[in-house]
Amino acid sequence: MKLVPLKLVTIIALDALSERIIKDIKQCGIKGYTITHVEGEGLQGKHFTDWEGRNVRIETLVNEEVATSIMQKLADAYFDKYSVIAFVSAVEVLRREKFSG
Amino acid sequence: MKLVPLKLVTIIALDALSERIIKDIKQCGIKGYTITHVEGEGLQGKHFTDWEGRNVRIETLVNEEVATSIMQKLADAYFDKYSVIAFVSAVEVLRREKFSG
Amino acid sequence: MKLVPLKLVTIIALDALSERIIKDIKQCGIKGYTITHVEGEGLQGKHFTDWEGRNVRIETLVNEEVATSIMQKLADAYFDKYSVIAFVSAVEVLRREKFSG
Amino acid sequence: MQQADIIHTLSRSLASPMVLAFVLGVIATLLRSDLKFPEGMYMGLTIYLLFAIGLKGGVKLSHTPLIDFLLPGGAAVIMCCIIPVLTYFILHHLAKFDTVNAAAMSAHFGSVSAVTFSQSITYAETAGIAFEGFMPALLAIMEVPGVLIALYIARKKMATDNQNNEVMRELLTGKGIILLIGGILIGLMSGDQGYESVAPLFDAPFKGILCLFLLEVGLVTGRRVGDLRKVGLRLIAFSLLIVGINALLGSLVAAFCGLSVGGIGIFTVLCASASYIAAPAAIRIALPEANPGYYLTAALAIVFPFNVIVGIPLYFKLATYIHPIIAAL
Amino acid sequence: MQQADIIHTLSRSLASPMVLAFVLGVIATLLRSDLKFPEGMYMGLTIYLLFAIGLKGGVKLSHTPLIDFLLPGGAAVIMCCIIPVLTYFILHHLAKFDTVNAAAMSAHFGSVSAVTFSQSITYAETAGIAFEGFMPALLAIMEVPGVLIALYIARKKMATDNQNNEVMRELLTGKGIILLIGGILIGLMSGDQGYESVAPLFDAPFKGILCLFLLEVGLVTGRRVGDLRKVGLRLIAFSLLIVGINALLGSLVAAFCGLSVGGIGIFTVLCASASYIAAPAAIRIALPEANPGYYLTAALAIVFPFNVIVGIPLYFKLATYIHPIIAAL
Amino acid sequence: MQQADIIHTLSRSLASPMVLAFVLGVIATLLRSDLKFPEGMYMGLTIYLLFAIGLKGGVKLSHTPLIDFLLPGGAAVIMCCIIPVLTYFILHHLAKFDTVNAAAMSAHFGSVSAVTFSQSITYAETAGIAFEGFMPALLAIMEVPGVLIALYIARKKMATDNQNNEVMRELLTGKGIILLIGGILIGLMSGDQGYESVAPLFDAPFKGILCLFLLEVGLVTGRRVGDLRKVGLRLIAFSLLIVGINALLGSLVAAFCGLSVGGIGIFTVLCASASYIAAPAAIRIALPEANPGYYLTAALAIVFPFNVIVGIPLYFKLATYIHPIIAAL
Ligand SMILES: Nc1ncnc2c1ncn2[C@@H]1O[C@H](COP(=O)(O)O)[C@@H](O)[C@H]1O
Ligand SMILES: Nc1ncnc2c1ncn2[C@@H]1O[C@H](COP(=O)(O)O)[C@@H](O)[C@H]1O
Ligand SMILES: Nc1ncnc2c1ncn2[C@@H]1O[C@H](COP(=O)(O)O)[C@@H](O)[C@H]1O
Ligand code: NA
Ligand code: NA
Ligand code: NA
Repeated sequence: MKLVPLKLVTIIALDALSERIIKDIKQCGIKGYTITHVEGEGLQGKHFTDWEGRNVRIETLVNEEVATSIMQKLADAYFDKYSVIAFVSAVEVLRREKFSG
Repeated sequence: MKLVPLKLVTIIALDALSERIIKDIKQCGIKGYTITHVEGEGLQGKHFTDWEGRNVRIETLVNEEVATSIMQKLADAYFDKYSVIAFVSAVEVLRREKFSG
Repeated sequence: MKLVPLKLVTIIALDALSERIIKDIKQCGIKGYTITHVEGEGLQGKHFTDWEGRNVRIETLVNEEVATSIMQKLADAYFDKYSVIAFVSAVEVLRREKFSG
Repeated sequence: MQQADIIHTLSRSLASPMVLAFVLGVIATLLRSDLKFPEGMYMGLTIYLLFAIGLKGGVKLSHTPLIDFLLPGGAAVIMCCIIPVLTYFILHHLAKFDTVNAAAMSAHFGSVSAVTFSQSITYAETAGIAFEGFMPALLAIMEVPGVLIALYIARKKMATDNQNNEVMRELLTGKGIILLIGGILIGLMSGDQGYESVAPLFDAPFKGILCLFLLEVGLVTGRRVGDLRKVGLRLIAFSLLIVGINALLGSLVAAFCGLSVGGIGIFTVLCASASYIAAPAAIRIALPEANPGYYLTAALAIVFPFNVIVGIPLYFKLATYIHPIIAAL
Repeated sequence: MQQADIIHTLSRSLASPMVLAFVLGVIATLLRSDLKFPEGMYMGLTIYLLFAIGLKGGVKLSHTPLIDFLLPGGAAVIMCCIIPVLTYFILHHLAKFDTVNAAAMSAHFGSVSAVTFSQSITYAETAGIAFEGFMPALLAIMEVPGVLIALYIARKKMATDNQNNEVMRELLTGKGIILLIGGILIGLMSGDQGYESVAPLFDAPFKGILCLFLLEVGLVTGRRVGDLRKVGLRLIAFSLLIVGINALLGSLVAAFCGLSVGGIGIFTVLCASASYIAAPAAIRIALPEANPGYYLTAALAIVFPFNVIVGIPLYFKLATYIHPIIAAL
Repeated sequence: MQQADIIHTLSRSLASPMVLAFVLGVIATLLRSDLKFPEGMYMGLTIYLLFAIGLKGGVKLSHTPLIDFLLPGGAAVIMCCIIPVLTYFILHHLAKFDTVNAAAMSAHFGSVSAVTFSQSITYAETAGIAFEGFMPALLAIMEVPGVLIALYIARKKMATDNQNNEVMRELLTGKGIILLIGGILIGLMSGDQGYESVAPLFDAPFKGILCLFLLEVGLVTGRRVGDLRKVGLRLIAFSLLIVGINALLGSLVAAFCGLSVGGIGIFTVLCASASYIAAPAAIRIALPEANPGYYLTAALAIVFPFNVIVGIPLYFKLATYIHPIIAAL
């Protein structure tokens, strides 16, 4: 058994944007993702009801290349306009081939 | 595009403590945070119903200084008395200025 | 105050497997864990209703040894058969003794 | 005597379980209680309310000759075009809010609040005031156009490059619209017999659910009350001014359309109410740079409580005065 | 005339709020609406429906002499053994699906859909067709055996080493079974007086809750419609073929057991329906290598809408023809 | 004959859908079923129950002359002061639990269980036993003082520096209290007419919701049953001893206050019940070092099932014996 390094990209965004973002990051070549429903407060203030929609956290395990291309995509298409934040962290996995092409 | 290093502080605590903790960490200078509702088991055992309140995970992206001051604050005001755990991880972001003053 | 390094093991799996997995990782010597209800898409496609069960993310702070033994256990008992992914990340905590024996 | 009459009306309205539940929610938050509804309950109750309003409206509509509906329906659309323009003018030119925030607030004033509407229906039913059956259809009609007009204003002024069609689609397929219009169509198609089979869920407990929902809205509003101090008197004063103008305008238009006293009252409620269900979701995506501290606070913490506690009884009173006058013309 | 009769039956069924709510849900998804039920609501409504079906069934069962129940009960078990074998044969040998996917789908066809069952009860009640009180007990009986048979087939063919007992326990203590059987036992033990005290929750609003639930199922189904294109005509055609065969077989067996017209109709629904509540959960764990793109799509996006929209009225019509013929033998 | 009478009473109580639903929940967990209520449902049902109890109680209270309420109200407060002291003495000095755990458990025994109360109301209504309308007000009164007394004991003994005022505020604005007292006030203010408008939600389905809730409590209790083995016979024996003493004391006090048979029964239930809604939340924050394995297990896995299954019918039986004796004095 050998743990190999990989990247975890985490995106936090409005619920209403999640489908659009997933479509975009699928094009960057991800093989899967995990969504969590979260609440948040940032520059835009808090949400107050779940009808308005809360935030989602989208996480995806990818290789470094794909991570970079996702961050680029988000910077181009979302950061200026929308409440979206994203960060990359280093993790270790088994079965690297499951997550990166 | 250049990814720059930053810290992610994650706090797991009783739901009932979350407002108090957020007030405290706001004083440490955070610019935003994200909350997730979670369940947990630790020394204090599991919760059984959501009326008693579950746990929350509070995450905030900050620079190293703020991270240290948050950990200090938690150690002083919570760790001895309450079911609170916290950890710091290294991440990379774009737009560093959004997260640290 | 001194932050010390530790490992965070994150497991994402079918809700229906969570009790089995927790039993298994308890045997590896964890002292606590946190569960989040998540949704995901991977090779097995998305779930569609919460009756079928969604995914859970199980997180546990452990020392490196325990982290390795958890990953080994998962590789042996789950990876081939079930929709389970896991990864290890490096974090820093106070009170190391709370998390690792 | 007239004044005593109004006070009596107000106090009777205040003593309804719905209004009291709302007040309880606000008080609980101000006392920093840990009362909080579980995630999803707000959404679940909203789905119920909108779908139930639609269903019942659809069944009633099935008994209405289309011709009776044309005039009020047209008037509703016209009001939806006038209100946001007027509101934008007041907020931007008189109250000196900047373009994007004035437009965002106009979208909220230009749309309607389904919960305020429900409460007015409940008020009328409890007070025994009859009204036209097609009112829920007006609610559905008035949900979207005001938002579109306000976005149009914003865009003209700011020359943004936003994809008009996409916003349009999102508005028209928004969950509120789908539930309301879907409910109306199902009510229309399944008729009395179909409605009877589901009435024990969608009719009988409606007021109770509204009561529970208003408790929750009270909790949410309470958290916004703190914002009132931040936004200051300017927002409060101009919001109430706009509500007053819209109410007056609405009641006149309704009376000219020949609606009954109850119909005038409810039409007035629609015009005077501000959306906090359809509009915020749309504005968040279409005008992300607008500040929710303004539009949500105005719609939820100022206009909504004013209408539910004071406005609704007043509008119905107003209707009883206006109706005979216009009818006599 | 006969054809006009069937069209009339179909159109009346189509105009029920339940069917329309399902269609609304599908349409909303296809329009890419943001309507989504809150997390937990699907589960909550399912718990309600299963428990309510059980309770009511239990009370009715308490009025049934055991002897009347033996023959139909036995027939139900036999059908549960025949259907998955037959289905596996068709899917594997005729439709050329591989072993594991054919077995997984057989498990779904071999089990039953509680929601389709509820809709058939509602249909019968609305149309005034009487039926035997022990029908919900048949639903409970038919939930598990088909899955077991299908798993047995899969295992024989693939020689896997899965722990039989554990799967068996999981199936028999699955939430669906617990709620249904538990409800039936509680209904049996607490009788009419006990049932009356909880009927305002479990009886009166049942159809309304079913309507809301079908709206949600429609939303879920809509998201699966895209999969239909991927799986292709082969899955659609063979699914409908299997439904047809199971329906025919079921109605004949029911008629031979001496059930009433209503009983034959509902028994047919049980045989023709595919589980998307009990079976998927079991298959996910027991046959993780099977593709949900096949079994969920078949059960939810093909068989369920077919039954709810077209099947149920047809099966009851069929029952009115078959009943006198077999009774005359 | 008397014994046969008690057995008959017990068996009738056992056959109620509520008790059976609770038992079903326990059994499901013991069978390791995957039945689990969705997140938020427990909270949602609790909100409903507390608010509904309050509302109904408020309306009934509006018909009660204040004077009738003074004596029982005072008695309730006194019982809340005696019970935790007595309980602490038994648990610490006889059962040898340490200070903090004995105090934490005393808080639970000193407060009351709204669900046990609801079940006793349901029991009385089903059995046709009349009771005073102000009972829910007693429930509200008895929720907090016991917890405060127990915390006071803990603090005296441990000389902790906890902020008394903050704990007090948290207790008095706790969600349970807000819902109960808020509901009572709304019921009082909106009266019969207001209540009628929301009764189809808060009155008619109450027993059904209680049944569903007890199913869920059963699931939770089942998960606690394993803890019974760990905590051992000592906790079980002393818990039941305390329940017995409190019940006896309660029924005597109630009878001396001149309550009816039904009133004595319910007052006894209040005294004998242990809180698992208000107290645990408070203790978790105020005495974080106490072990939930003791207090939750006692309240939920020992006292609650005992009261619901055996206690309630016994207390009402007891009331029928005590009432004439004391009345004759
Ligand atoms: N510093 C931060 N740390 C963690 N989450 C953040 C931070 N800033 C913003 N967020 C999350 O991102 C969402 C949008 O941020 P904003 O656009 O600043 O309102 C917030 O609702 C939070 O969930
Ligand atoms: N080793 C651990 N790993 C992850 N989460 C933990 C760990 N220990 C405790 N927790 C979380 O922290 C909460 C409080 O822990 P405790 O104070 O030990 O009961 C638990 O309910 C868990 O959610
Ligand atoms: N690359 C990935 N990144 C993040 N989560 C993943 C990834 N792949 C799979 N998952 C999660 O693991 C679950 C099971 O994956 P799979 O077995 O591939 O269907 C999915 O439902 C996701 O929640
Ligand atoms: Na308006
Ligand atoms: Na079947
Ligand atoms: Na007590």
